[in-house]
Amino acid sequence: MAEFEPKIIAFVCNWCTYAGADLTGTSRIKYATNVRMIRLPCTGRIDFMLLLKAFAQGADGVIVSGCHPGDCHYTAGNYHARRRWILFRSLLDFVGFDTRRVHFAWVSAAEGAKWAQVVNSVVNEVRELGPFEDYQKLARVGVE
Amino acid sequence: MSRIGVFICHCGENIAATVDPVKVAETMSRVPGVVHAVDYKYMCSDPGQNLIIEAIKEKGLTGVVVAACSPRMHEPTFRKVCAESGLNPFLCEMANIREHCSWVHEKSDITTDKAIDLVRVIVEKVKRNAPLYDIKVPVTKTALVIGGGIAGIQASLDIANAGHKVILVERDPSIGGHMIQLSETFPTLDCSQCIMTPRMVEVAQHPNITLYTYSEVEELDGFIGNFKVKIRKKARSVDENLCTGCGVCMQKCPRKKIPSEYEAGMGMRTAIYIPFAQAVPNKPVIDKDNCLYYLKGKCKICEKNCPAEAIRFDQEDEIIEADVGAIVCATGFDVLGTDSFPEYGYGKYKDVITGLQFERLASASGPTLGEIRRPSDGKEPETIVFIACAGSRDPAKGIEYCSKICCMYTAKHAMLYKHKIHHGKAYVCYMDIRAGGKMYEEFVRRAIEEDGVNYIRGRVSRVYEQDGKLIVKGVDTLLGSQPVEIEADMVVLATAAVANTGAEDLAKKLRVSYDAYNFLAEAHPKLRPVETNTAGIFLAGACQAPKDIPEAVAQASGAASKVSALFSGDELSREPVIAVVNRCPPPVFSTCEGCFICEQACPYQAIEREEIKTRDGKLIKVVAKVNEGICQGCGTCVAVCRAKAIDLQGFSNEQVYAEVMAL
Amino acid sequence: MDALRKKARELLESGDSEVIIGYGEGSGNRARAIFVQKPEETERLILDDRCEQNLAVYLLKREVKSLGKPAIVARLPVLRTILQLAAENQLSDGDVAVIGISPDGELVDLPDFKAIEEYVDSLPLELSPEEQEQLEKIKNMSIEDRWRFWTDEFSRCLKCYACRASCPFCYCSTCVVERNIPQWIPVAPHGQGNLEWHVVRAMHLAGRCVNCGDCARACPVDIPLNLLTQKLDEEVFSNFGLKAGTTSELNYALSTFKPDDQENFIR
Amino acid sequence: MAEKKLLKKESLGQLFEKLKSDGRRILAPRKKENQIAFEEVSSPEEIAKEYIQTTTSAKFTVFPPCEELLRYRFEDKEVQIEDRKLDPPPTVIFGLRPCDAAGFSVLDAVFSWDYQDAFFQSRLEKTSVIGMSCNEADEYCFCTSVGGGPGNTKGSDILLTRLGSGDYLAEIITDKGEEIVSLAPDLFGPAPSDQKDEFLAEVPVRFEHKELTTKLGAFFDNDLWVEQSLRCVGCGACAFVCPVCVCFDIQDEADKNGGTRLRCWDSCGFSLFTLHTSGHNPREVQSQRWRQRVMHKFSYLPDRFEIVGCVGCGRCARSCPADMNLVEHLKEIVETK
Repeated sequence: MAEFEPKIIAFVCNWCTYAGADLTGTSRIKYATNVRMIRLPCTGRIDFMLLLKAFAQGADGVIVSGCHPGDCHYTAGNYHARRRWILFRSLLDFVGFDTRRVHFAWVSAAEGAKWAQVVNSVVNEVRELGPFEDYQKLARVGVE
Repeated sequence: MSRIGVFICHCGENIAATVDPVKVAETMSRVPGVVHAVDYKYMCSDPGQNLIIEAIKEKGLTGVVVAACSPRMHEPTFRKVCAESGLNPFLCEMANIREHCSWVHEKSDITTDKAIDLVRVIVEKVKRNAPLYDIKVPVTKTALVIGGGIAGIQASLDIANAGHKVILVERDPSIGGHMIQLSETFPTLDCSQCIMTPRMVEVAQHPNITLYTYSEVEELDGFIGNFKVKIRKKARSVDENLCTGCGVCMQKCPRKKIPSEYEAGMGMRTAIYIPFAQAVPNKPVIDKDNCLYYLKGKCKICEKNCPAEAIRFDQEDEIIEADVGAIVCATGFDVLGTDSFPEYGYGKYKDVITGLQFERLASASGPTLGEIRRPSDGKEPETIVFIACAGSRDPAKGIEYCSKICCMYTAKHAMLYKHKIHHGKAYVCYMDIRAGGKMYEEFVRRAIEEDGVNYIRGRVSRVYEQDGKLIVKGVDTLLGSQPVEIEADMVVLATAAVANTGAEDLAKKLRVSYDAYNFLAEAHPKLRPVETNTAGIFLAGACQAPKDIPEAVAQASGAASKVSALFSGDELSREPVIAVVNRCPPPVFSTCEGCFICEQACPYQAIEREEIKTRDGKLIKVVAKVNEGICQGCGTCVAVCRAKAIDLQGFSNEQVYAEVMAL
Repeated sequence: MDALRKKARELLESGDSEVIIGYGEGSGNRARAIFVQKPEETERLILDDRCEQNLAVYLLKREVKSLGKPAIVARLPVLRTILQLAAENQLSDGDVAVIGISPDGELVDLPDFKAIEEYVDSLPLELSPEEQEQLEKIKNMSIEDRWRFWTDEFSRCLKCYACRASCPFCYCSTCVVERNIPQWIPVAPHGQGNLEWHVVRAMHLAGRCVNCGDCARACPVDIPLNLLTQKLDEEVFSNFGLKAGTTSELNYALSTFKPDDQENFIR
Repeated sequence: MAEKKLLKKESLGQLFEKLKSDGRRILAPRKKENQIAFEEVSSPEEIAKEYIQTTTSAKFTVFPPCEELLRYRFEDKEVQIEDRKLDPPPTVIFGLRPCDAAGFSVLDAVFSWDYQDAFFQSRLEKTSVIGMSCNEADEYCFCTSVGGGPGNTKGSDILLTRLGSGDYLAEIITDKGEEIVSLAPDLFGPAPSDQKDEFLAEVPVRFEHKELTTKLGAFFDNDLWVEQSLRCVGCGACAFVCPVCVCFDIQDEADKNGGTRLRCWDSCGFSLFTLHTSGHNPREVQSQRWRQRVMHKFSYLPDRFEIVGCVGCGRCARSCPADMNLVEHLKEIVETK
């Protein structure tokens, strides 16, 4: 059977990472097809529940990416986001959720190459972990 | 039920080479809610745009999805097309199948499948898009300029000359700031006062400028276009309308030994005083802390002698309220005093002075009428040492930044000294020479080569007095760090430029952010250097960071043009991508519980408080309210709202959720 | 206990308070919340180790509010709850008279938020050794064991929301789980619905929970929910140096930041 | 009159074997930390020894907390519906208390009234109950006040009563019971002489439920509801541990391809219970929801089905985070002048 291809959902900010990914395109840098990007104004807007929904929806891995500290288009959104992720990650880990499936990055509008590299490495790491059935299976547990 | 039209662009071969647009269109046509799905070679071309226009009309589309390049590229184009066809532009979105798909993947079914996913995501979003309308905010076309230094003056004049009203507020009795204290200015060595005073007069006489000196901003309310400011006009104890500025009061005042602020302590003034001859306005103030009447309850000599009977000991502070649409903050900087340098004698050596003090000594209008004389005994210094980076670039002093102007003015000082005392010896102890700027490097070289100033690279460890001389101990790092010892008659410290006193309080009043050194923070270090985070408040000059005159002036003009642009219309129009707090039927009214965590999280202070009341005015609950004029639409509030009571138009919870569920 | 009754009586007689929210004898040798409105009924008030429920939950309850100005019997968790609720704009100074109770059961006079802040400041806020031990036990499990442990615990969850109802910080009139456009959290009590519910709830309490333990006590199927909030409280303190319920001014971990917050996990 | 037999304690194991080989799963009270719940067991040793009541009832066997009703798929722009096939596993509930057993008939009354609920009925039909009389009770028990009793046979197919010897007096009540006996006739000996009542717990009658029902007729607007429910925090614990609460809520869980329709337990304790789309809620405050709970069980159900919506198991009080004690409050109502 064919090698498992992970499904990766990325939540990115409009001003840095989305633009960075545009640059990846204009620079014609090739990367893995596994990622599906969802554009938001700012990492500050990214509700942690979205990540849960991504996994519920069958994602094997998630990427959250935005502007580097100090570069936020809205000056502080990414700082707020960073605190949110610090707590959310530790909580996920505490309930036994493998945080190697949740990746955070700062990718600026100038870092087209970094975006490709982030996607590729995440895809490879998650491919190693295999499909995230644990989470999807839960939706049936307790349903008679 | 939505009626979505999907338009797949080939972008010539850019997309079609790796993605199969026909398959994408065909798949989309089977998605519930999609009533029209076509592909075309160039959607952005006129015929392409016509496809959209026709479909909107014929199929009565409720939403348009253009799958092509990045929305950052063509979203405005296609939204305009929709608007022209009578469809609200915010019902149109783009799926990025070029930069995020066809250009980054090889030709394959997988690539096409990804394109399909990307389009479906946007289709599901657009199904939940709501028509949005630009936000109009009325604008009061009066600007408040805080600070009457060169930056504030420049900004005021530019705005006023653009035909708008300006209120200029200056804390001191006269405008002019630090620039009016300077003797000559680098790199041209033209006299500061000669170029400054005409500007000051122009301000005073300009019909569009209302000048409040000896005044401070007390309180600020409101938001861009609609600020309300309270200005405290401190009592001068002099009736400005009657006073002719004759100066008799000053001659008669018994208190004559008060260190003059204008002279940076190098000269003295009286208790009732006009800071300097060319002051604007040329009217005295009584310094209550030093006036005998205010201290002891008797004297009033000035009152007796004033021919205009303008003295008013009972005058009180006045609070002036004004509506302004924009604010330029030009509160400038200050310099460290010599007393913050233990290694250079804590300021107890009279002949160790700051650069600013040297300016006064060198100035024709200064206490020595421009002759360089030691404060201690009035002798001409035979040997003078200038120490650069006094405090600057020195973590030990808590100042890690470069004060930027010192290299240049130190070179200027050394030059002025040599021009006045030809036989004298001038040394400059420096760390690095930073002479970036038009004619700057040349200027420094002139000091060294033509005027024979000795530049010694190395830090000065100590300055101490020894039989009438100031011993300057340091090293010359260019000569293998060999110790250097100079017997000087006078030492000038290029002390660090620091944030002005009260900068922090002002920042809090204006609700603008400031950095670790209390310099006011720009909205973006590169792209929005004259704006602050608070819409409608701009920065000019050294209140943002140390700057020389041309930079301060340039930034002032920049800020002024931002203000003029803001004032160009009667209303300012903003993208409606902003947060909104929900409303729902009684008894809940809004799921907002008024915890105001969003208020703390908002980077723009855009969250206000709103009372929900019954018809008979009984308070039901206090909820958050987003100020449309201020909100920038980052959505941080949305993520911190537990009750999901606040949502972001254009990126609503429902939309983003649907996007995820489409994958 | 007599001091408590005396104080309560005074408050009612003086009219300073119209209802005392306190503890009384319940069933099965349990203590229960009682609402004393008549001075002579203050004799019903009790105070002992069984009095654990976080009474602050009633301060925001509509029917209780309608009884008039309240006084509340407040041990440390209740005191911290009051401060946190104040920080979140749910209580104002003077809304409630506080009958402070020290850890050893003595009455403490706490006239205003300021006094409560100072008093709370003087008490240790760490977890008890037992709590810490239990927390460490989970932390030391392998990640697989933790997953098994929690999915098994959550599998008992009936979504009765006793955890939410007994928590004074779950004061939303419409809880996120009840928002159905979109339906963020599955309403159904299946594995995913339960996990997401408890994860989201814990996140919503991060930096706000004062560790009163009522969520766990209330749970009819004994899910140790307080472990989740305890873990987050630990993170909030170690990362940001903040503790909930220590000040009446809002200083919430997730609406503030430091430019140098850790980011070793970010690429 | 039910047939009486003796079931020796050592024969239980064999009985379980027989039941399993007949393809039935056996659910019995199992202890885990301080929780006792009905779970599948394979031998009597796994069954909790001393207990008065399980925390949650056995209601879930016939009315699961979360039950799939149907699935649907989006095909092109059509919706394809896929009905649920019903074949619940044959189940024996062992050690069910008489109160819980009686609860099944209340559920049946509701689910098999005007609309025949196939989901419930198919499960009930496949379920047999081997009840266990109560040797002891606690202050929360009040079965005798609602027409039941510690040895009540209602709802059990076989009722066991543990005798001094540790052996069991088995009363074979229904055909389903006979069926079980017929799987292993030799395990059931001739009835002993012991008087069943001697081994039953004392459960004093706390109030007259008929009197209560009459009283409630005119009690709707009484202030007592507010007084009693002041400490109620408004959770659903009481309803979710109750063996007879039947309220449910329909939920669809869907994504782009289709979805599942689920039936989930609901509780009158929740603020969203009976909230209208308009925002109006006929039961806006907790006291009204508490009133609904009591009225439903002790007034509406009796009026409609001549059945009390409560079997006196006392679980709601044991589980209540705020110590809302049903029997105490019911007494209070009866005694109100």
